[in-house]
Amino acid sequence: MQMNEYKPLIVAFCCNWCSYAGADLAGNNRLSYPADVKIIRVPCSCRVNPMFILRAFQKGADGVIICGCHPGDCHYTSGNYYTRRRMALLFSMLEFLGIERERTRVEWVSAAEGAKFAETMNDFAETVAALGENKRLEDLRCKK
Amino acid sequence: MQNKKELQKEQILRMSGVNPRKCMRCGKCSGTCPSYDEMEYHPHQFVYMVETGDLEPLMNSDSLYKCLSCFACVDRCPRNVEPAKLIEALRLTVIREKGKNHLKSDDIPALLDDEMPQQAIVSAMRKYSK
Amino acid sequence: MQRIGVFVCHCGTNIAGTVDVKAVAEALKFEPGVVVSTDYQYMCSQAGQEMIKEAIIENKLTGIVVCSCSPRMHEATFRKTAAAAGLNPYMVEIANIREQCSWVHKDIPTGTEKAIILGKAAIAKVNLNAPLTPGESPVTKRALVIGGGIAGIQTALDIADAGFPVDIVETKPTIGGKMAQLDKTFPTLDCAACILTPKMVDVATNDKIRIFSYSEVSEVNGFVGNFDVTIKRRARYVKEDICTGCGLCTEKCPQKKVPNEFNLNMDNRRAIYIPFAQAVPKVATIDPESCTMLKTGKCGVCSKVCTVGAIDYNAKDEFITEKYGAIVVATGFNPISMDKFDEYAYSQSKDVITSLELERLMNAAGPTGGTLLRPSDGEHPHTIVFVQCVGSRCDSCAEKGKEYCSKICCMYTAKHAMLIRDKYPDTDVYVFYIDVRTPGKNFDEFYRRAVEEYGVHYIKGMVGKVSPEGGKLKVRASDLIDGKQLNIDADLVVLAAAIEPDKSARPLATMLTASMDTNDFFTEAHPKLRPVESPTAGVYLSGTCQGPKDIPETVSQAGAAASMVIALLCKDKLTGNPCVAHSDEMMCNGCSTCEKVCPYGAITYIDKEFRMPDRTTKVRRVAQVNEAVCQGCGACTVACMSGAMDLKGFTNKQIFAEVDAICK
Amino acid sequence: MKVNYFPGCTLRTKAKDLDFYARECAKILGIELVELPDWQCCGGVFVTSSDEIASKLSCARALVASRDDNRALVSVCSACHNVIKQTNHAIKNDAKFADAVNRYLAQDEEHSDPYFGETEVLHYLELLRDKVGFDKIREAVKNPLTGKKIAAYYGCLLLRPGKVMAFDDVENPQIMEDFIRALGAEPVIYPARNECCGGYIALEDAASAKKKSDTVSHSAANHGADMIVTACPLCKYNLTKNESPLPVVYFTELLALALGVKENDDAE
Amino acid sequence: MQEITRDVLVNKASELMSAGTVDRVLGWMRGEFDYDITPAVFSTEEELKNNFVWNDFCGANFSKYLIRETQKSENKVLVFLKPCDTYSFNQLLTEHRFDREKVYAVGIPCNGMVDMTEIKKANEAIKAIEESGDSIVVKTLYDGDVTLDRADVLLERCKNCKSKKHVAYDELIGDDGEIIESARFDEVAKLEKMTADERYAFWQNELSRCIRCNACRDICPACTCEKCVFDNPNSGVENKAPADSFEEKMFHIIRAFHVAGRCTDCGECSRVCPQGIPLHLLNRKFISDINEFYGEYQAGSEVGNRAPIVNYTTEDLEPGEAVGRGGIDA
Repeated sequence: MQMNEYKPLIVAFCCNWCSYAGADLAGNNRLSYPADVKIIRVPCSCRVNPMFILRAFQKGADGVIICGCHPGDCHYTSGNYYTRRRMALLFSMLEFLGIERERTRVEWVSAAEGAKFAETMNDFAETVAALGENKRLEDLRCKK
Repeated sequence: MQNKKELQKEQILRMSGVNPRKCMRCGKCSGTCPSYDEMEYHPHQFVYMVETGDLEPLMNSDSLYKCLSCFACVDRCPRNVEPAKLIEALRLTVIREKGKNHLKSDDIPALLDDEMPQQAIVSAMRKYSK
Repeated sequence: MQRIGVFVCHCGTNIAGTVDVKAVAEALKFEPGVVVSTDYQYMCSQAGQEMIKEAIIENKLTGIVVCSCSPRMHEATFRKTAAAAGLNPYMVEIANIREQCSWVHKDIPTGTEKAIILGKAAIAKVNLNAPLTPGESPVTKRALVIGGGIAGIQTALDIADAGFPVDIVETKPTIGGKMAQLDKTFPTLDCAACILTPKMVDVATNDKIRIFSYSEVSEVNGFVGNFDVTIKRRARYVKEDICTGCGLCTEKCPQKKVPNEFNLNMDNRRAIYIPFAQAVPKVATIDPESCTMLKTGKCGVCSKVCTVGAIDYNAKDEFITEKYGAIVVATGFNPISMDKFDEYAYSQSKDVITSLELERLMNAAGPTGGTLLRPSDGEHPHTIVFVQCVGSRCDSCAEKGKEYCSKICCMYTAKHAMLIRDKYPDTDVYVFYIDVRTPGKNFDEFYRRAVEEYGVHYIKGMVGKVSPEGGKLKVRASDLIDGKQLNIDADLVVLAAAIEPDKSARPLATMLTASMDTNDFFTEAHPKLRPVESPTAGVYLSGTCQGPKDIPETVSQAGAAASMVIALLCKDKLTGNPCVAHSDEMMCNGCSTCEKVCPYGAITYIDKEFRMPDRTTKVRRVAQVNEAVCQGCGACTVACMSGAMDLKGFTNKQIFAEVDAICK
Repeated sequence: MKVNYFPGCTLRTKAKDLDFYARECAKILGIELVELPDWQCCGGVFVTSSDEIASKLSCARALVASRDDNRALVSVCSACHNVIKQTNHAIKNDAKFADAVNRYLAQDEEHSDPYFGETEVLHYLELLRDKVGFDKIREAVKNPLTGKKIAAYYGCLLLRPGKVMAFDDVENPQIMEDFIRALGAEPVIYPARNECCGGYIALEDAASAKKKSDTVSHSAANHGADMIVTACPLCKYNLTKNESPLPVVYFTELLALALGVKENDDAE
Repeated sequence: MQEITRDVLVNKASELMSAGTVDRVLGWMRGEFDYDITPAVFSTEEELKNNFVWNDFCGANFSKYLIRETQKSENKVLVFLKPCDTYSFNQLLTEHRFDREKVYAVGIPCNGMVDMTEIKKANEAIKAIEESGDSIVVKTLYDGDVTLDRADVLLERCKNCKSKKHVAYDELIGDDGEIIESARFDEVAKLEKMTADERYAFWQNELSRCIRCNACRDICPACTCEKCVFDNPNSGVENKAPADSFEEKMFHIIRAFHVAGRCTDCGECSRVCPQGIPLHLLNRKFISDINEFYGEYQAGSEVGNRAPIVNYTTEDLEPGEAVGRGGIDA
């Protein structure tokens, strides 16, 4: 991979019970992923409001990923099912507005899947890096 | 060769709409088949052999023409596998090949009797010939 | 403005190896609200904690950020530290700079940079933290057990044993459930009645336990620790406290042709009846559907023969309301209907029976007095065919049967086959199976004994059709191993019907706001770690209402459910998780959207009067969160469009602040 | 009540009785059977393979015509009914298949709007049960068949595939028994009533067909029936050809007898 | 022209008022021009007689007005509902937004409403407008009378009318119609067929014209929050006027998301947008996605329906599968 200056900024919302623990496990096993990934802990993926995602983009994030328990394993039984519907609709809408679909992702990562967490983040960071800077949701803001 | 076999299997699955992986090998299809004794390979074997890609012996077997399309296996299968549809797709794959008609129209007069309904003849032609 | 202290942990070299901790502490010093920022070798150590406490007191801190390992590791530790220094424990935030930073990144500049950002995010959040106090609610020290089978009985006995009063609600006239109908139990072959009826007597004589038989739950309100339950006591037309259970009425009743459901309608009972000799409570019940007196007003024989005057033809359904701290669901199962499987001729021949019917035919108290006789002609059957998995393991597209394995059939069939071969050695017994599943202590040994010692013919294959012809049942089946189609002339065919949850479970789940799966089994709070709790706080699961189970498993689950209940009832007050949803009534539309996504039924609506700026009042419907029930998932906060619903500890503003800090 | 009628080839030749009495009885029961002007042979069997299009077009045309007439499509022959019903089901549920069929039909000189399975497909027995009602038939019976013990023979085609045909419970059907009761006779329930007669295998392997037919006719006889009633010419042929111990008649003949349309000639 | 005349409605309203069934009427009133029709509350028969209007410009959907109006008095208010209005009416009832007992709803048939912007596009200095059958006669200062085909100048939502059937009413005037197979998703489909760049350019062009006047929000019968999240200083996204173009996008995306599953596609947002932004396309995108992903759903078709966005099945499609499925190719 060629070295370039551009580093994507990625916000990862992780549910406390599965994915945040998965991220911890990736750490325990020293499985590396780019430092550009910053995790925000939420009790459940269903706590993630579309407004948080848009705000992240507004403030300069290049990619936003939401991680939750696998469907059927939600600590709160049904939270991730709502996440699944909300994000399916939101992502489809963003695409409708011409925003690159690769900038948003939902991934189910269990507390046991440290390796999957690291792989997912590597893959996502690479995908977002290939897209380059997020201009579509950010560009016009006061042209600063 | 391997490739052709894979292709053929895929085509059979597409034609029949059957997913042989749903089979749990209970054998109820064979337990219910009225033509079991006339067959060399039995309904559950059809499903298994298609899944493993072992198509040659099936396509060369007379068992293809022993199925009555009575659909008892389809309705009684607890896994909704529909073996009869799979057998039909195999049979079609064979008879669609040139010169592979199982029943030739020339043979028919000899098989008829006065009472034989038209329905039997057209049905047999559909099942055995292209 | 908050006064925030930042404490950066080295964790030996775990963090300090890849993160320049001093630089982090230095950088965070200038964040808004930060008054002190420092680093230390091991923050979680006694000395580290002391350092934090001193800093809190000395600097009058209102919030702290600890940059250390995962909050899953030490959040609780640092909350306690804060509390010890007089700071609200929820004013603590952790920046995870070990698992999610130092351990996954290679070089110091990268690690340091990220650690600073994570620290800033935590500071931004703690700036918006508010002290939280967990809510408290009292606990009613009484439990309700719904269902009086072995699951309900065991749960009730265990709870009562700990000294708490328990009520059992049972729809049938007696407790005992399915186990009371069984003959022997696997894998020990001891008689079901011999082990069950003493327990039933224990229930009857335990002064902590009340039995509401012939009753059902009609309404549930309230929440964990404080349920209000209305129980409908159906009129049994016999005064329960007066009836001695002498049974004279059940002998004299002229209405003799009522199908006896206890014997699965294979014989008859009277219109006034006691289901079986060891019934608890042992009192008679009049079946209003069949009683001539209740239908036409003419008869009254039972009333005449009753020496204690227990008969009351004017009885009405009664409703009682009681408070409970915990509710245990033990509603059990039933075999599915065989209507959709008539290839086995269940509706065409009396000699095609289900396994539960076979239990009654082999039971000494059953319709044949324990001698195995064909229902059609009362002859001894000489060839018996067992069909496994009837309606179990069906594909959903097949539109009949259930997708799951009913779990108990393999073992009870082995039991039946063994008992028959033992008692009637001249009988040929065939078992058609798809798989024989015997995971359980002494289970496979048991099944092997049926094959090896008792000579039961186990055949891998399924029965395709059963045809009643000439007094025999012609069984057409496949033998997959021999590659043959078999035709067996059987005298009796026994179907291992799939089991399904009792029909009362679905409406009950709605009343309890307890979730169910697509098969109507109750869902557990966590499939592995909280298997006997419903996700709805205060509701526990016992027995087959949660999934197919055999007796030993049911009894262990019943005990586990009881211990959960006892742990709850032992408390005088319940302390909740303070990170719960909260509705801002001024903003709430009362639209009911949040209620729909709440998995716990924690949201209710009230009409509330608001004073308007112009001094008029206005009544609006607004949402209220029951903090004792809310588990804090936050589903409602996103469903709420006005933003009235927010989650304490993870408020919209806090998360926005974290996003902003990270993206800056 | 007007319905479209698809008689089928066999009813024009070997099974004229099945057709004739169906028409005569319909008149009495106030049903107008409008024969489709251009019907073509249904093909005898439904080819289940989804890539087989052309052989299903004759049924599709009959279905389109009935949709355009806004009438249900009725047949008497089990085979015709089965093929038409399965074709309709495939058009309704398989968008790819429907598309292919509609492309073919669009090439017909006179073609109609695309078809998506709107037509109601009924077997004559369903017409009697659901549209006329067995109670009305009971009232119309002039010569009740009292004392006769009749074995209804469903065979395969009326019932299976159960999800498509939706004719009755596949394993425990009642419609013919109810029909027999309406005519004043006593139905005989026997296990082989939904088993196969051997069907078209009569051409390929007569011995095999005989085995199947024997199972059916002997089962009916063993259960004490006087006669077997069927809706399928091929069933009737196989059972009769293989020396059924019982007479085999079409259900329309039985209906005609009870309604007084047909003289009781006691020929069989 | 509408098939029911003004007089029929005035008579009906007067009758109900004098019978004491209602004491107020929600109806339409002339504004500054013939075609500038404004909603009004009539409380006397006199007012009704003088000011009530019913013509091709009575697009306003009154459902939302019922929230405030029913709070004002214990007496019933009469509301006239066109078929599309009844869906909003039901949706608001589903959300418990007003007391059904305080409303007397009269369903009235609708022939579609005329879009004044379309007429203005072609004509200048309009003096008056006359309706006659299928045409509209525009009287202008310079060009004299211009006759337009009514069908050409209907509001977009009326050209693609989804239902002539009333799903709620106490009383119906005229005959009820049917639900219509409309082409209302065609425009969405057309956008979906474009490349991402084209779509981006399209929306950039449209949304950049937004002046955040909030008319779309204020008219929307689904936007009935006591306080909008964008007006609430505690929400973290308070935003009275956009500081940058992102915030416009955020506003419209979030607004569409908040009404997803609740929007009945009444089209009021686009009708009132002074900048002519096709805002209804955002709502329709959500509706068509919901239909495609979770099965057909029409908000407001029945009271008490549970919207797909507050529901789920265990077999739902994954968000990764969702993109590209809503008609958009990879």
